[in-house]
Amino acid sequence: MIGIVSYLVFFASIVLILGIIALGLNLQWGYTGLFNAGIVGFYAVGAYAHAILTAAPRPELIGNFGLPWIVGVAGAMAATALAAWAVGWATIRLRGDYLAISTFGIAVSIQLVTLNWEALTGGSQGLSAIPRPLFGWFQTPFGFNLWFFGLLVAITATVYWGLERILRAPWGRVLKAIREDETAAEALGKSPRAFRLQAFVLGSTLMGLAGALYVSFIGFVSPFDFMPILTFQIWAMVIVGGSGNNRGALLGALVVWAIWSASGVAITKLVPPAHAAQGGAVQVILIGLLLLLALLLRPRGLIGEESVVSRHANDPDPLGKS
Amino acid sequence: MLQVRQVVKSFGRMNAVDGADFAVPQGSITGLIGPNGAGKTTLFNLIAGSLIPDSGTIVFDGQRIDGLTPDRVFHRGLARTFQIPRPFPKMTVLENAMLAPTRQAGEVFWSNWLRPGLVAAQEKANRDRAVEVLGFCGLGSKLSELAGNLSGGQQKLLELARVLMNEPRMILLDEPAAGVNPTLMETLVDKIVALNRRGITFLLIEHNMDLVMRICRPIVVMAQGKVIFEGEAEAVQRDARVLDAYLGDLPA
Amino acid sequence: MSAPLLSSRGVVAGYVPGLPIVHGVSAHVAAGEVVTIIGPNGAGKSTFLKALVGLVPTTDGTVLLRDRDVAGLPTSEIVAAGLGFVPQTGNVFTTLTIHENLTVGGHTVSRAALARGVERAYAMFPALAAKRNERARVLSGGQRQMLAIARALMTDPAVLLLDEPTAGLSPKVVGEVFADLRQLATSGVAVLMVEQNARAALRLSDRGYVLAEGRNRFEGQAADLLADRAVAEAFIGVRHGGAEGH
Amino acid sequence: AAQQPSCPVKIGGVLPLTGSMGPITTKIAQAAQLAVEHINQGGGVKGCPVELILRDDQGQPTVGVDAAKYLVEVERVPAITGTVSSGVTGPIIASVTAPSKVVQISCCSTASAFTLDGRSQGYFFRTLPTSKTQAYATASEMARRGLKKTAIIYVNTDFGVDMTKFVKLALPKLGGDIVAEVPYNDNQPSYRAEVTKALAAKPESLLLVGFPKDAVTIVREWLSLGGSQKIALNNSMRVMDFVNGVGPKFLNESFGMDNAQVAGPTVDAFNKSFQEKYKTDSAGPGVHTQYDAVMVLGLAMNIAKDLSGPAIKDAVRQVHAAGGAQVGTGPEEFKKAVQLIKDGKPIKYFGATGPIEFDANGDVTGPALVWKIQNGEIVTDRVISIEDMQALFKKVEG
Amino acid sequence: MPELSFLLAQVPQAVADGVLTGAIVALGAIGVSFGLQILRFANFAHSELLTWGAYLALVVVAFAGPGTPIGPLSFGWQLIAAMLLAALLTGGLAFAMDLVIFRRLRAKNANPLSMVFAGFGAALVMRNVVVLLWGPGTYFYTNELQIAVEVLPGVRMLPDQIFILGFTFAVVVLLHLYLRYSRTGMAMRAMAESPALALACGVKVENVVRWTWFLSGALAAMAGVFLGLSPQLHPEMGFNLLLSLFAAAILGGAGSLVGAVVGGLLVGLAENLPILVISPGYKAAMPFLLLMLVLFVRPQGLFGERS
Ligand SMILES: Nc1ncnc2c1ncn2[C@@H]1O[C@H](COP(=O)(O)OP(=O)(O)OP(=O)(O)O)[C@@H](O)[C@H]1O
Ligand SMILES: Nc1ncnc2c1ncn2[C@@H]1O[C@H](COP(=O)(O)OP(=O)(O)OP(=O)(O)O)[C@@H](O)[C@H]1O
Ligand SMILES: [Mg+2]
Ligand SMILES: [Mg+2]
Repeated sequence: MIGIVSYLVFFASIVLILGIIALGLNLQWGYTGLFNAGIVGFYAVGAYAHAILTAAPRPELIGNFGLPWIVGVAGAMAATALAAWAVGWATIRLRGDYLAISTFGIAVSIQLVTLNWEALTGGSQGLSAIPRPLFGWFQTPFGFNLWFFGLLVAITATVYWGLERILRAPWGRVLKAIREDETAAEALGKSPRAFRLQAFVLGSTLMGLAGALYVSFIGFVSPFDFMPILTFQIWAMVIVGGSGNNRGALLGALVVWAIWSASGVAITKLVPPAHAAQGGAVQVILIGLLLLLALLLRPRGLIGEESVVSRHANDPDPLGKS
Repeated sequence: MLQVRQVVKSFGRMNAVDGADFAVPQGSITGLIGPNGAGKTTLFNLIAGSLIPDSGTIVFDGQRIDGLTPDRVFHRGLARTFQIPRPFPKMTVLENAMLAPTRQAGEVFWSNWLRPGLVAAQEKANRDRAVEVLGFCGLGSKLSELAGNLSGGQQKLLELARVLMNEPRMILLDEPAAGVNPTLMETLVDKIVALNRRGITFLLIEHNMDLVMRICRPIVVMAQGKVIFEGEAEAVQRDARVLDAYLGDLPA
Repeated sequence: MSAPLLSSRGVVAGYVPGLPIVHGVSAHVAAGEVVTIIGPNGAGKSTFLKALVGLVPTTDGTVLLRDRDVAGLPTSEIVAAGLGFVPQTGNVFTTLTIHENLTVGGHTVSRAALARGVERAYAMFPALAAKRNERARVLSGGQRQMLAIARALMTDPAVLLLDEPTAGLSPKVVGEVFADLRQLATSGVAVLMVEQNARAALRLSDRGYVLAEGRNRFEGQAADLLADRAVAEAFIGVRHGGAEGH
Repeated sequence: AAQQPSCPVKIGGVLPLTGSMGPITTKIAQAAQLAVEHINQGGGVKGCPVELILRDDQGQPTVGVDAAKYLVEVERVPAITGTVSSGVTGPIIASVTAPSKVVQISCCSTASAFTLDGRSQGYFFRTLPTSKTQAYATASEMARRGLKKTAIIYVNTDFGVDMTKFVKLALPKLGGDIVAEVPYNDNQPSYRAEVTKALAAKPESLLLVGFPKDAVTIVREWLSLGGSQKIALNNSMRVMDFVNGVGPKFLNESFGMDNAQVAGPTVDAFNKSFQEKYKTDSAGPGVHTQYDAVMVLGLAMNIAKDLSGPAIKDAVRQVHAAGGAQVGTGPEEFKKAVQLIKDGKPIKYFGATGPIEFDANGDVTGPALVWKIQNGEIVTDRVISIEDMQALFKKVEG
Repeated sequence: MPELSFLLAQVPQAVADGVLTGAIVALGAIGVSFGLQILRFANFAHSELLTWGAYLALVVVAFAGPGTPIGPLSFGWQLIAAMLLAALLTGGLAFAMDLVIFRRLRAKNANPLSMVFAGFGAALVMRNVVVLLWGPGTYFYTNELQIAVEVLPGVRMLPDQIFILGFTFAVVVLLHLYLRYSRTGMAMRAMAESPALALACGVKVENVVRWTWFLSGALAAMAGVFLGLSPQLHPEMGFNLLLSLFAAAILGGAGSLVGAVVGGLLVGLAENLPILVISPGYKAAMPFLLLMLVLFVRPQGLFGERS
């Protein structure tokens, strides 16, 4: 029983980390219409920044400063924000598919840098001696996981609250307007560039935060953590959950990740060991089918977009709805 | 108020605006008419900053505004509507209007964290004003409808409501009457006239001659990118070039 | 006058199931007739026209086109059966050239008929002929309107539905379009249009309907509607009679 | 055995059954299953049959970590075997097996960091020798064959990078010269660019370090563009898929290296039973080492006083105890081993890859063999004994 | 850093490699471009159509054999026949995909992103069904190994690749004419812009959509067969090309056929030229860096139109 709880806590922690990325993407796509296909790149920047700042020193590597966890998290967010600002500055004027493919390319480039710049990133070996916050205080991995889960809940709740504050407000309204019709928003005096850039940097910073949380949870980072598939998974979460809705993004993270890992359990239970290899294929087919089914049954996601952005616009109608 | 001087804009080999030159007197409702394809909308785009002139200058309130981005022009106090309406389709009518006011504290994202009280107060005032303006434009029953679901004419009204949210110093209206029910249009005309009395200058493109003749002083006529006439309403209907190019034999 | 080419009875239609916009509208138009529908913004006029061509699902009522019930048929079949339609918004293909717009408009007709149709369109709107190989995106608002009408005529429809055909057209072109529509009617086409330029449209028309809140409110001979004080006040605008000035 | 475990005894497995490693993993998974079968026919663990619960990591770290966590927490396995990609193995060690004190034995992950930096707390082992052994052996064979001007094309992973690093260290000292060094990223549709770049320096031979699927493309492009047929290959290419893919007639002058696979009776026995069971030969990356990984677990679990992680960890080093009686592969040998263990006698396991002896880090070292292609078959050319290897290490590292 | 003259000597071969490897990308990118232009979404399952095309042709080749090589080529007419048959079948498969998935989404007015991710789901399914049917291993159409001919001093090319380049060129010209001048072609473009208006013109929109899917599938199959010729088939063959396909389609300007082809060739060049001076470890990023450079100067792609 404790085993199942322990696994669920672990599982939920991963969901929350992915959920934070999904919230970042939802800010960019759901509210602003920015097609960021380079999620994994910003996630990687955050993860590596954190690892380089906090990991125990090793003579052959630049970095690995052994700084405290919180410095690592702050540094990771700052580094990602900076990277996102630079990327955004160059690409934010591109629309739709073009922005997507550019950010995708940037993510590929970042991943290749982590793979090839050995002196900084440890190359394909990765960085391993990454401390976990207060790990020493706990006797069992379960104790640590439980504490870290609590930490994640607090961080996710803060992020969620912070996002709702700014999104269900005039700022979020402008983002949505820009998403709907940039020209018209500009004609009303809103600078699309400035707002898009803000949303892009803010969303990417959340991805960097998630990266820092991920490495300080797992304690190891390597270039293989940042393959494009993760970007697709996050997208699937936002789409399945319902873009333009923060609760949808979090729910999507849960549902998609549950599909991804539960299908593995199901296959192990159902497929005889001799056919394990085919079982793997069946699992992926199952994932694909579930994704399709979700989209076919709820094309707008599990929780749809709300039509009213500002929470202030919802106050009792002074004219009594007429 | 607004001076357009020798402005040229070409698309490829064609000069859509070809040395247009006229002025909009402060406090006027200036009419801009001319045959289809004369370059009127293009001229609006040039004034509002959506397009950059190839040559010539545009001066608003003593300062050059050609080359500024649309949002900058807007902040100078010059607002415009679109001939083909551009609502934010997946936002409600109310929020379409609430979006319009400039300098909202809540548009700076950290203010929503740091000064929630101020934002809430502004939003409340903003909402009340939006309800009022929308009600005036005949959209009072559509406040929580998605703007994309409005009928063609309703979208035009929304377009107008959005600019009215700000009380800018000058408004460019591109065919406000096209597709709007005449009875409703009359109330809108009253509103335009009332706003004008309060000091807002209008430049108005319209093909509805009744409307133009009734409220526009002076009238500018464009054809093939050039200004072919600038003067009072009565004179327009007697001008041979205008009759030939624009009015045909229709005017009442 | 001859039997109606197009007639609708009790048409109920809407965009979202269970939320009709048009609540049982009946109208008819015969060969050689020009009929105008007027009404306030949001009355459901466009929705009604779209329901007639099958672009909006009808949940009740009949639509007879040459005695054939076409309600519920796919749009392509209704068009092939002789209905032409000019929508109010998005009425040209902006990424196609003028010429291609016309060709697509004549998608269902033979090559010879297509060539004839294109010639006729350019004769009707010389402004278009000059720009035949340009993309429709560059057209001004009025030029688009012309193209949309020309395109709808490509199939030689028996009945032509127009949604605010003169919105955005200059007075001179409005006059020409109305004259052309009259001419079309004379040649045997049934013309049914929605217009906000109500006075001018009714002057040209044989009969008229007033729609409000998705229902028939008034109908009758165009001249009678024009003369009706109540109709004028509510839907046509009383002050529009002439240039009264301030 | 102090207490009776609940039957069956579970072992966890994490392997990339799908994804880009999927093709080579099929056989690896089969080898693992075969080992489980042999263990069970040989008496199981402490009288219980063994059950291998195999999960797919899809080559994705998060998926692999989740699978491992599930195995450890929900299935409560005391030991895990896996996985292939170092990028997945690393996070599993760091976040699942080491903190939970669960033994992990990998068939295939080479990254040196895992066993060196102390993070695994001794819970991680691998049954394949470090890249160093293979690299030095390759360099010496190249020198022996007089390959002077060589281009290296290597896969840009920890394995390829390590191999190249050590070959570069060794070859000059043995009298060879590397004229081009070209990394490649796997799973690309074409490698013309890499090949062209390698050919530019007009090399007389090629050393290719990688995996079969991409290697087929690379070698064919290399040959098409006029590259030399003198090609040195790493262990992964010792599969017929590769040989047939390129075409055996083009590989007459090629040779390859493999770890520790001394041609011995225990190796032959494994090859034979694999062939019988799966109707296909056992050659392939990770197949032998995976079998050994599971067999070692089976033996260690029998030796361990209970089935806790720490006990198994300590027992792993006793599967090849000094002065022990030699036991080999297959059910009969396993039965023999179990009996020896019951009798409290030490054992010395010789596996599908020869003697399996873990050093202080949890790594194995061993002899190497050179293989080549003859009449369309992969045959062993010669064996480099442990003694020769040690001499080689001295020569290179001084 | 190698010296300049040495570098310059490598350029012609690298250019030739780039153009020739780019030809397959170009052929595949046409379908992607079709998807972007006419079906209005980025179809991630397109790469799986390449894979399926290749495997379906393999089935035919398994019966008929690859045939005696024609001239310097490595394959015979049987393979070409197999390719055409596979094109038909794959077209049908694409059609079926539309029927069971995308048509339903369209009917529900799903947003384009739902379509994209449905494509992604379909890709997972299709890729792994290949694994189930044919196993995870590799296959070959022919065991012949072509030796490159030296067409210019220092420039070697494979006859197969020259054939592929020529074939791609022919297909593009035909398609371009078809889209530009045939009435179905115009209807396709009209539908791309506004299905409702196309309906009002009497266009049977659903038929046009199906026809577009069929064409995309058929083109993908041809690209897939060529990909399989160089040199092997495996379940991820199409997937590995996916990014290049999208880079090419977008580089050229989404929606432009000629653009897709030029984009494909440029992607080939971008993979081959820069690594003369930088580490091939960064090769995968090169097409994207080129893409970003192009988009920085021309945000609408090379042949795209400003909107
Ligand atoms: N982006 C463009 N590219 C090329 N030509 C254009 C473009 N925009 C407008 N034009 C051309 O410029 C001319 C003027 O167009 P404009 O829209 O300004 O006319 P207008 O006076 O507003 O007409 P209307 O009263 O019909 O709206 C037209 O001939 C039009 O085809
Ligand atoms: N796509 C849609 N989805 C939902 N509701 C819609 C949609 N289009 C229009 N409506 C609603 O249907 C009602 C009637 O619209 P319609 O376009 O038929 O009006 P109309 O009479 O043509 O008005 P106008 O003269 O302004 O064009 C409006 O209230 C509008 O909000
Ligand atoms: Mg205009
Ligand atoms: Mg309407």
